[in-house]
Parts: sequence; structure tokens; C-alpha cells
Amino acid sequence: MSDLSLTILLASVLATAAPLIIAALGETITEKVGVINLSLDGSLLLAAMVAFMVAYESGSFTLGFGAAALTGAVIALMIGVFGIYLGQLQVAVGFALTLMCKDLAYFLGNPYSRLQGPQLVAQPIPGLADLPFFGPLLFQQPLVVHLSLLLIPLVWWYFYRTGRGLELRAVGENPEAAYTRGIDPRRKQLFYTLVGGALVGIAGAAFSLGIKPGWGRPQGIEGLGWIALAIVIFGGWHPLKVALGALLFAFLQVVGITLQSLWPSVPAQVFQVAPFPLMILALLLVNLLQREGVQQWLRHRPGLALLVRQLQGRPPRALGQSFRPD
Amino acid sequence: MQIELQQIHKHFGKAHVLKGIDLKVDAGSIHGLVGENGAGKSTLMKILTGYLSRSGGRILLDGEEVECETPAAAAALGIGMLYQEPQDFPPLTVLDNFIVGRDTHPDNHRGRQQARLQNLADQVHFNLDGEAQLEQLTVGERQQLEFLRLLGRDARLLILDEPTTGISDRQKERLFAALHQIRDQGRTILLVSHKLEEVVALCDRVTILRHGEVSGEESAPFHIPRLLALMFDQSPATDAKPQRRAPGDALLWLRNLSASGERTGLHDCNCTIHQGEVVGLAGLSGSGQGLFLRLAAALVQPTAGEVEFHGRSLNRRDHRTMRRLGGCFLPANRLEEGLIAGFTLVDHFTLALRCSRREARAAAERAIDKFRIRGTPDSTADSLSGGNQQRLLLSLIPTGANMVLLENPTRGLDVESAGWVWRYLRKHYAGQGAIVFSSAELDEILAVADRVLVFFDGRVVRDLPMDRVDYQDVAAAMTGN
Amino acid sequence: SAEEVTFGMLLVGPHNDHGWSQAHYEGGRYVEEKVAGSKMIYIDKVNPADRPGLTIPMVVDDLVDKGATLIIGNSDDMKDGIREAAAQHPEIKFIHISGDDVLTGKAPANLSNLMGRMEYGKMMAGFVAGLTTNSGKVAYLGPLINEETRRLAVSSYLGARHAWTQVRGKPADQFRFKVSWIGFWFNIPGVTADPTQVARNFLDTGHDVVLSGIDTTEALIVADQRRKEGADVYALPYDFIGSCNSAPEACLGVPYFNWGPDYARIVRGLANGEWKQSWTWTNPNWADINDIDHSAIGFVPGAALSEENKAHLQAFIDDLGSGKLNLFSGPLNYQDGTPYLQAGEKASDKQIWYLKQLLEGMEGASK
Amino acid sequence: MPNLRQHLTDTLLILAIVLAFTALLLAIVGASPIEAFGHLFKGSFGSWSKFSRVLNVWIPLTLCSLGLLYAFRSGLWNIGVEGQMVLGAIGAAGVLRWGVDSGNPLLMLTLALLAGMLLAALWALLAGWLKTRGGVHEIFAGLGLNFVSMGIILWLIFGPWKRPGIASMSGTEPFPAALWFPTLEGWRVSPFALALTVLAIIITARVLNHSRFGLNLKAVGHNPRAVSLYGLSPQFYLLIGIIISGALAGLAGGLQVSGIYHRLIPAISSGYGYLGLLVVMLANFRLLPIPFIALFFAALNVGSIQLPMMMQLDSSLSGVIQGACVLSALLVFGLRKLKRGRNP
Ligand SMILES: Nc1ncnc2c1ncn2[C@@H]1O[C@H](COP(=O)(O)OP(=O)(O)OP(=O)(O)O)[C@@H](O)[C@H]1O
Ligand SMILES: Nc1ncnc2c1ncn2[C@@H]1O[C@H](COP(=O)(O)OP(=O)(O)OP(=O)(O)O)[C@@H](O)[C@H]1O
Ligand SMILES: [Mg+2]
Ligand SMILES: [Mg+2]
Repeated sequence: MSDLSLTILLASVLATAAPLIIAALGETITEKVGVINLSLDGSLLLAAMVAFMVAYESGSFTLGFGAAALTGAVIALMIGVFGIYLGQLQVAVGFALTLMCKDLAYFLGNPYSRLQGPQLVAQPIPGLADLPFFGPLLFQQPLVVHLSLLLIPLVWWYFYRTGRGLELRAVGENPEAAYTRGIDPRRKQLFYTLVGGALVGIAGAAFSLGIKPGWGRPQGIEGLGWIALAIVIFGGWHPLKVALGALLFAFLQVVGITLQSLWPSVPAQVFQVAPFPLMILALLLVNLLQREGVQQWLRHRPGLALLVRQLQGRPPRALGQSFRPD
Repeated sequence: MQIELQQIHKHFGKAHVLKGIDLKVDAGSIHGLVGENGAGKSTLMKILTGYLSRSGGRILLDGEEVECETPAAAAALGIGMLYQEPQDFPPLTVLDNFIVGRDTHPDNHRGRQQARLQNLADQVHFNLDGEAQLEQLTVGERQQLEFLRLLGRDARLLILDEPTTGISDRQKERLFAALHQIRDQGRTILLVSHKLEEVVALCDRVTILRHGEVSGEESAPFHIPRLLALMFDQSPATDAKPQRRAPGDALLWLRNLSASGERTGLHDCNCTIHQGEVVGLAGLSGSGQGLFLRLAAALVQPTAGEVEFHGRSLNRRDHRTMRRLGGCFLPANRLEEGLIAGFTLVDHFTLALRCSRREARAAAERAIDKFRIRGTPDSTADSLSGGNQQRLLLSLIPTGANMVLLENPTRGLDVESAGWVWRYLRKHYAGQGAIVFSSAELDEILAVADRVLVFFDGRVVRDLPMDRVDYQDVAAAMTGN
Repeated sequence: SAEEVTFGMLLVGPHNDHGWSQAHYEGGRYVEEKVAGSKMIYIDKVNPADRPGLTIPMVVDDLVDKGATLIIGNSDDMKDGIREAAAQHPEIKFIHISGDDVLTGKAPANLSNLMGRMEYGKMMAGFVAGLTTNSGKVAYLGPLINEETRRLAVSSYLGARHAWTQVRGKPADQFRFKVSWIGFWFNIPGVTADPTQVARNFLDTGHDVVLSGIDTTEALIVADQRRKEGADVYALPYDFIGSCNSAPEACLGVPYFNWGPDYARIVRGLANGEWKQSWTWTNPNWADINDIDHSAIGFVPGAALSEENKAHLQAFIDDLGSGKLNLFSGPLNYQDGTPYLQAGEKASDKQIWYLKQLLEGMEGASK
Repeated sequence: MPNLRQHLTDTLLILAIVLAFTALLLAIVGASPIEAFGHLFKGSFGSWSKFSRVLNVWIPLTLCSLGLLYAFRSGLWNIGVEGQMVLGAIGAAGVLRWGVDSGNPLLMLTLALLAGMLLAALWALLAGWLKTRGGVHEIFAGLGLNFVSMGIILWLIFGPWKRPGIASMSGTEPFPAALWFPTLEGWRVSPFALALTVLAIIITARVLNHSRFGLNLKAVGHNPRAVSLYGLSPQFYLLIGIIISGALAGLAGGLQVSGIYHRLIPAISSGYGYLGLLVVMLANFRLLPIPFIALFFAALNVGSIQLPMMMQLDSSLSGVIQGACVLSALLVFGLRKLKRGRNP
């Protein structure tokens, strides 16, 4: 740790977290409107492949990112049509898509394996890049990092400060009630599922064009989709906490490497697997805290109760259920 | 706005719930809609707001036919509804709940909306904190908020489905004053209620529904006994009641029992059930009877107080303990809580009797015979008609049961079958134990029970032996008088 | 009279991985080109993660069905499977790459071991790294820990230290050599450390040359990214002659395997009916290590290597080739301070092959 | 039999969609669909040795799918099968390591399978407990535990159980041949494992469709609210369901160790747990089609190796076909549901 300056460490955390933040926020949007897109692990991979393929062939980042967003949205469309309109279990559709997209990515991406392709690099922003601390932290980063950082307040603002965001949350909580108030819940759900899917696609592109540039087998992002899903829960479906969760995960990853050299006797797997038990513990905690007994106990401890409330997150009530008007 | 409904029909699957309703509401009037539980009032109103589709019939507004296919379309036509079950978003704040929706002011400025909410609340002297979480509010307060939303809309027709659940008398007065004011502005109000005195106080005209049909229409001034007669079937006196026996030993104690749930919760309930008693629980639906039965069956845990059965406390126990000691519960929503859709009669008997399939088949055949279930041992529960589902449930009561808790046991049975069922239940279970049942039909209770508990707003307001029961008095107590 | 030989190739990774497996694949293609009548059938991604349920004996059955008379298994991981298959098909010949079954005597007579002396390649890579580093901090991105990976890391270290102290004449205590193991040959999120992350971490902590010991090219890519951002850092990939192509500007060179000549020799032998069980650890062709027709391993200097250092490298190679220089000579201690080689002692093949720990002076886990 | 006809049309419809989709994909990469399907078929059913290889995949896949069926019956999405299989393998490997010198291979093999089942069942119980007591959704509990089990197996292989001197992906030291399940001459599949799987199918058929326990389990899955009225504890059956699910996955893991790989390797579960989920979904959660679908999927897995060998195509096509099967099934079932809803 001694060799590593705090700035560099944090800058590295931000860079690592960027695609995760984008993907997790995309999934947050999807789940907030009541749809669960379980296909993230496959979508990320397929989108990463498509982004690389398109950017490689066209030389254009814009096209690469666009194609990836489209890929994510198309996958989300399947979830939407099957899950929302045909009333199939969203989890089943998502799971099948996860496995299929992964294989599809490797099948179609095979010719593009390990080619030198375009990659986004950090663009020091003139003037700002030389600031002490904030310069290296924020202004010598690739664009995706800025995108991820902008997205956090943006999603928060959209959720909690706009009318459409309010509708989005309302649909996720109670589609029937939203329907009685003149909102078409299924259209909303489909729309935001597509938006969320597109963001997941962009996250995939952020990997293959920026953070872990290139395409090949193994791509090195397998499993991150599950992690992103876990982070959404860990973050209690709140964009700020979700982003914090992604940053925490990235921090664990970055610091884990340093820690590994500090404690060589601890197997590397321990640091890598840590986020999963942590996620389970977080979920367990949230649920146990909602127990009547615990709540009563907390009633006499307002400080603690406040902390617990901050920790708590509740899934949107209608998550994963399909609404069908009569 | 003048509303005319012509020959409205509604089927839910095979159930024919509305059987050709004609209804005419004059512009600028308050029109009441009354009827017993399940008469079809809410269904009719939901059709009018486009929440439910109709199986047949026409809707005319000011003489012009309209479609009303979705709530959005109805809102555009100026129809607004306060639903019986609050259609809101508990995890959001009060203000968010006030704002959300395409049916109202398209203004998302929180400051202005807060001011509007405040303004509306002041008009009817309601008191709501915009920043509070909705889930911390009582159902009554949630209804108030919904009402304010409705008030704030330019709706020309306001439909209120049971708007006075859980609000205080003072607030009720204000609400009524507001309703009069709205009517005087020329808007039309459709009021659905059980509480006859409210209807009487407010309405210009009342339509009575019974079993999905219009059973009568009355104009002010109203005669309450006549309304009651139109609402409820005056079933021929059932001969189910044999000689009243003296109650035996106490079987079930409920002490200072409170619980949350249903619409009203249950508050501080005390009573003892003795062997040989048939106890009827009277009250409007959702006044606490269901919770009472579930607490007694140890399906719900109380927040305070204690249930004791055969001398054993049921707190922290589940229904299995109750069942081992001879308890048995039959829920009203048969397919949700009682039967297992997709399971055949034989399956059900196998589950209930814990026996081999051969024995279960024999039992199922016997039950089909005895309870006149229209089906075969291999019919699935969901393919049975409502009435036959009820017969199946009844046939599943273990022979040795000594505490039979029944929620609306004869719902969906015709009068004759109901009579048979009561003779059967009395003969087999009243002797060896007690029967506690709720019913939406007061006549049934009066005809069958030895003792009546009257529920109102989550409290037992009367506990009367049969010889002290007076129909008018119980009906009045049920509606809060 | 020569027979036509069909040989089967089991590749542990994708045939186009720009790494270990591709090197073998190209070796096979070389044989097809050079040995008349020879034909390769390959299966890539022969590992249980990529091909669930697949075992080596099964694939071998399949290849034998298709007419293969020689089977080459290119991964250490295939050790047990190859041995099992060899026992089941005594008439078929087997080559296990990087194994030691012949040494340990476990191999049936139709199984040979083959490996190139990549130690020299790694010494060259280390040497170049030691020449180039400004900070004196060189990093090694290791896969998992075993004898092979240890000896390759140690070779790199020896080469780098030699360049630093002997060629550049700098004090040994200003030289740092750090090894981080990701836990696997490539990244498995949630299971291994992320090599991209580890490489970044190296560069963030002042290392300016990263030697890669894993199958994939993360180290080079990260170095290239950092160069584009203005940092003066380099990397050396591993395994495959074309590895530098994915980021030439950051590449100091690549030590690579050239399996063609060995394979061609064996296939030719088989065509003539010759087979002798052997444990072969092939030297480079010192006359020209990059002679595709004769050298088992080579080192291609990268575009980023300065002309001056290229000259130093050539001299280094010449010294290694002539035997003037032997980096595996004592005194050398293991990492825990116990002696590995006494002063003046030169390591035997077995001492190198079965290297028990990293050496004193290297940071990082030995076990 | 309108029911049978409907199943048949559904199946044909699904197959048609999948064929069209796959042909399209192959056309995109410029390969001949006929040739590809031909290779897939010949690669899996072309010879006894190939078919026995298919059976080797079929065994664990079927076991996992059967297990999943128990969990689904009780209403749980046991996505943790993958990890349960890993734990089963660990349990079996642990016993075999311990019993290498026991001189009683039969006992050791039996113990190994039992230990694998037990360990996997406990691992499943943990997920079930998290669900019933902790309120953690079984999908996330299961997934999290899958990753943890991956961590455990790697830690064992690269740590305490590593081969003397080295640690590698090839796993632990192989067990002596005495501790392998014997195979018949020319076959690569252990008749014992095959018999065990068939037995599991028969037992599952009896238990799920003809026993009171199966009925209770199904009742809990159908209507957890109602079952307490019949004196059943829904929580108990949820746990039992997932435990059996885990035990069968553990058996599959144990067989992988003792019958296929003869050692513990990192990828011991081979993704059969996840694939099993697809099998069960495609079977529409019914038992009867499971062995056949599992056979089909196993054949795809095995036959797909021919694609890179003969056509330079990536073999992940098999996974794409499997996924496409499930998705088109969901589509067909969904459309049917919609149609039923429209005109009851
Ligand atoms: N979604 C539904 N599916 C099936 N049946 C329904 C549905 N909604 C209502 N019903 C049935 O339709 C009938 C009429 O119900 P409705 O809610 O209109 O009664 P109501 O008159 O409003 O009764 P209450 O006074 O209890 O509110 C009842 O028998 C009810 O069980
Ligand atoms: N889903 C179904 N599948 C098969 N048969 C059904 C199904 N639903 C109803 N039936 C049968 O159709 C017949 C008529 O059912 P319906 O519900 O209309 O009866 P009902 O007249 O309402 O009787 P009740 O007065 O007992 O409620 C019954 O014999 C019933 O068993
Ligand atoms: Mg109603
Ligand atoms: Mg009926």
C-alpha cells in the first residue's frame, strides 16, 4: 500500500467501477419499474463483443457504443415481450437469455478474437487535468468514467425529482394503481426495460472498448453481470447506494490485489469471492432488521434506527410480477 | 354529467357476476349504490372507470355512447373513482402519491403541488403531511388522500367506493359537507356504501344490487327497513336450529387480543367459546371477523393478548397445534387459502386425511355422494363451481374436530343446500365441540347461531345470546349505530 | 518408405488466442507444410470449463477414430488424461507438452514429454526489462503457482537482475522484482484476481515494466493505455511470436515458443517408423534463436526496444549461447534464505525443472 | 387426446423456430446448416464410444434436472445447484482422499457418494434457510453460494489439497484406479452410474407423482397459504425440497469425481447445474420429458466438438441452440397462455 498514492488508488477504483456503475444503474432502472432482467451476465458479454466487432470494422467508437446499446436493448426487448406481455416468468426468460447470449457472443465473436482494435484512452481535460488530487482523479480518465459519474446524479434526479421518474417508481410499486391513474404500466415497463438494457449494453462496450479493451475467450468479464445484479440489491434499489456498492466492489478488487501481497498466505480467492457473501449478509441483515422484534428494539435507539433505515432497501413491490389489465 | 348504464354484464371466467345492470344517474345528484357483499357494486363501478372490461352492455354519458376501455380513457371523459381498496403507492410519500398519475394536473413542481394539496386539504379540513411516508398512514388517511386527489381533478363524475372506511365522525361530517358542495357545483357523485345511514344522509337516489342484479331503486326520503329488505335475501326461516343446549365447558379463550391486518385490525377482543355453542360473527365485511377467526386458528399471531385452546396457549404456535387439538378452519377465499388449484378431490383427501390414495378415493366418492358435489374424484378443485368448491371444503373437515371455525361457510350455496349444510354441521360438530362462523348474511346468522358477536371497525361491539338478539339492533350495530 | 501421418492436437485454449495455444496450432500448421502427407486435426479449448464433460481419453478416442496416429496434448493440465489415454491406446504415440511423466517413470512407452527451454526466453525478457526500467522496479504478472511458473519467474528475475547490476552497473539494492499471481492462466471474475487490475496496480505502484506470465495480453494492453496517457511504461507478453501486435508501441519484445521444428522432427520420425520415448527439453538454436526452422524458442524484440538495448540483448544472447554466461549459478538462495545453489555451483536440469521456491530478492508468494 | 396433439404441435413449433434461428446464425458465419447438423448428429450418435460420451453428460445433467424438479415442485428456484454439485464433488473427493489406502474401494466409493450428497444437501439447506428464515431470495442466495463454492474448490485445489509440489488447473492428484467406478470394455460410461441415474428417475417418478410426500411438496409449491390448513408446514417442505435437490446435485458431483475425472478439478460441475435449469424449463417442469431433453442437450454438448474439428466453427453453437430451445418454448407456451386468456 505504501507505494500507492491515494489519488492513484481512487482513480483506479473509479475506472474499474465505471462499467459496473453503468450496468448496475441500468438494472436499477429496470427493476425500479418492476421488471427483473436477469440476463445481465450474458448481455454484457454479447454487447462487449458487438461493440468490439462494430468498432473494429468501422473504426468508430460511436457506432461501437451504439451497436452495444442496441444489443442490450434487443435482449431487454425479449425480456419485455416474453415477461411483460406474454406473462412468462421474467426470471426464466432472463436466465435462458443469460446462457444463450454468452454462447452467442463466443460463437459470433470467434473471428475477432485477440485482434488489436480501437480502444478509448484517458483524455486529460486541458486545464482541469493539472489540478492537484482532482486532476488525476477525475480529469485524466476515459470518457466512460465521466459517463458513469454523470449517470449517478442523473438517474437519482430522474427517479426522485421528475414526474416521469415518479411514474416509473409508481409502476414498479403498484402497476394496478398506476393503471387506475391513467398510466399504461406495461408500456412504461417495456420502455424502461429497454433503457436499462441499453445501459447494460453500453457497459459491455465500456469493457471491450475501454476498461478491458479487446475481445477474446475468455473475455474476463464473465460473472460481472451477476455481480452487477447483486450490487443492485446491495444498494437497495437506490441509485446512489447502488453506485456506492459498485465503487465498494471496485475498491475491494483494487485493494484486494494490494492486500494479497500484504498477506500472501490468504488465498487470492478469498478477496475475489468476498463480495458474494457480503451481498448475502447485506440481504440477510436488511430482512432481519425488518423483523417486528428488532424494530421494537430499535424504537428505543433512534440513532441506530436512523442508520438501519439508511441501510435498508426494499425491492419494488411489483418486482418480477407481470401485470395484465382485464 | 348524466350517466346511463344499459344491460351491463360481467363474467369472471365462468362466474356471471353482473347480470344485465341498468342504471341511470342524474346530472348533479348524489346517487347511492348499496347491496350486500359480493353483490357486484365494485365490479360495476370498475367497469364504468375502465378498470375492468365488460362482457356486454353500453355506457352513455350525457346520452352519448362512450367506450371507457381504460382508466385513462375514462379519466379523459371526466370520470374519477375512489377505489374501495386504496389504489396507491405505500412506499412513496404522501405528496408523491398526490402527484403521480396521468389523470390529473400535469404539473410536477413539488412546491406548487404541495400548495394544491394543502389547499384541498384545508377545504375539507383534512390534515395530511406531504412528506410523510404513505405506509405510515392508516387506511382511512390513505382514503382521504385519494379523495383529495379526486377533488383536485376536474372530474365531472366522482365515484366513491366505500369512502368512509376508518375516518372519524368529525372528518365524515366534513367529507359529507364537501360532497354536498361538489354536488351543488353541478358535478355528479356515485356513492357505494354499506352504511345505510350515510346513504340516507347523503343521497338523492339509491339503487340496490343483489346477486349482480338490480333489486330496486328508491328516492329520498328513504325507509331503512325497506332498503335492508331489498339488500338481503329474506331467507325462509331455517329449521336448522334444534333445541338450544346449555353451553358446556370453555374450549377457547381470547384475552385482550389485538392484531393488525385486514382493513381495520382487531382491537382488544375478549371472549370465551364453550362446548356446544354455535357462534355467529356478524358485521360488514372486513370489520375484524376474518382476523378473529384466523387468530383463533393460530394462523395469525396477535400483537397483544393471548389465545388459549383446551388450556394451551397458541401464542407462538402455528395452526398445526390447533389442528392436533381438534381445531379446524375454513377460509372464505377458497381457492386462495383453502383449496389447492390443480389438485383433484382425491389429492385433497389424501392431504387432509393423510391416507393412501385408495382410501382417499373412497373418501372422495363418499363425499361426492354425501355433499352432493358435482364432480368426480378426479376433478380439479379449480374446475368446480364456487358452490361445489365450498362443499368440498366442508367435506374436508375432520370427523373428530371439536372447534370448527368457518368463514362465510354457505357463500355460494343455494338456500336448500345451506340448510342441509347447517343441519350437518350442527349434528356432527356442535355436540362434540363448538362452531364459530362469520357470514355476510345477517339472516343466516340469526337463523343458525346460538350466540352473536357483532363486529364493527375491528371491535366486538355486541356479544348477545340468541334470545336477546334483535334484528334491527344488530343491523344497526353492524353499521356503527 | 514414408507413411502419411495424421496427428491430433489437443489445445487447451482457443487456437487463435495469440498465446500458448496458438503457438502450438501454428507449429502444427508448420508440420503440415513441411512434412509431406502429414495432416493435423485439432481440437481447441480442451478444458473442462470450456467443454463441460469432456475428458482427454474421450477426445483421444475421437481423434483416433479420425485416423490420428500421434496425439499431442499441449497443456500441463492434460497430464493425467494423456497418460490414461496412452495406456488405452498402446499403438498410438503421445506427446505431452511440459510434462515430466517420462522423468518420473509413470509414462507408458508410447508417451513422450516435450518442452522448450523457455527459461532462456524469459531470461531475455527479464534482461530487456532490466535494461529498460527507469524506476528499477520490474513486475511479473504470474498465473498460478507451480514448478513451471516458478522457474519462468525466476529466470526472468535472473535476467533482469543481470541487466541491472552487470550491464547497467547499478546497485542491486535499488532493484525490485515483484511477482503477483492472479491464481489462474487467465481471468475468471469472482475467482481469480483481475489481471487488468493487477497490471494497473503494478504501474500505479511505480513499476514501469511488466512481464506477463499468463495466457492473455492484459499487461501489454494496460501498458499501452498508460503510454497513450503519457506514462513511460512497457510490457512483455509471452508465448506467441505475434503477441506484440496487439500493442506494438508498448512492447519490448516477446519470448515465444516455436514448436514447428520439434513437431516436424517427431512426425518425420513416425513417418519413417521411428519412435523413441524421451523427455525432451529443447534448447534454442543459438546461432539464430529466431530461425523458424530450427529454434524451439525465440525472442522477438519489440518496437519499443531501443537500438542500444538491442545490441546489449544480442551480446547477452551470444554469451548465453556460448556458455560464457550461466545465470543459474550460485550463490543463489531461496526466498526464505535457504541455499539453492552454492557459490560456483551450476544448476542441473532437474534443479531447474523442480524449482521449489522463488529466489531471494524476489517479492511475492512462492507457494 | 387433444392434450397429446397440443404437446406435439408445441414441440414441432419449438423445433421449427430453433432450426430456423440456428440456420440463420450459420448462414451469418457462412457455414452450411446441413453440414453442421450432420456433424452434430454424427458426433454424438455416430459410434458407441461417442454415444457413451453422451451418456456421461446425460448422467449428471439428468440428476441435476431431477433435483431441480423437487425444488421447483416446492416452489423454489434452486439456482444454487451448480454450487451444490461442487460441494458434492468436494465431499466425495474428501472421502476418497481419506480412503486412498483403506483397501476397501467399494465401501469408499459408497461413502464418497453419500458424503457428497450430504455436503451438497447441507449447502442447499443453507440456501433454503436463507430463504425461509432470512428472507433472502433463493436466486441470489444460490448464486452467491455458487461463487463461494467456486472459491472453496479453488482454494482446496490450490491450497490444502494441491498435488505435492505443484498446484494446477488439472486438479488434485488422481485417485488410484481401484477407486474409479469400473466401466465396461469399449465403453466410457460406468454402468453403475447409469443404473443409479435410471433408478433416480424411477424413484423421482414414484415420489413426485405417486406418493403422499410428493403430493405434499406439490401442494406447498401450488399454494403455500393453504397447506397449513392441512397440517403441513410449508417451510419444512421448502427445505426438504431444496435438500433433495441438493443431494441429487451432490450425487452428480460425486459421480463426476469418482466416475469421470477421478480427481477434483476446478470445473467439476461443468455448468450442468445451469444447463439443468434450462432442461427443466424446456420440459415445462414435468418429469417425463426430462430424460429425453437431457439426452438431446448432452448430445449437443458432445457433438459440438465436431464443429471446430470439421468446420472451424466455434462449438458454443450448442449452447446457443440450447438457449434458443428454451426461449422458443417460452414463446410458444406464452402465446398459448395468452390465447387461453383471451377466449376462456
Ligand atoms: N377479479 C375477479 N375475479 C373473479 N371474481 C371476482 C373478481 N372480482 C370480483 N369477483 C366476484 O364478483 C362478485 C362481485 O364482486 P364485487 O367486488 O363487485 O362485490 P361488491 O358488491 O363490491 O362487494 P363488497 O360489498 O364486499 O365490496 C363477487 O362474487 C366476487 O367474488
Ligand atoms: N375450469 C373448468 N374445467 C372443467 N369444468 C369446469 C370448469 N369450471 C367449471 N366447470 C364445470 O362447469 C359446471 C358449471 O360451473 P359454474 O361455476 O357455472 O356452476 P354454478 O352454476 O355457478 O354452480 P354453483 O352454484 O355451485 O356455484 C360445473 O359442473 C363445473 O364443474
Ligand atoms: Mg366492493
Ligand atoms: Mg357459481
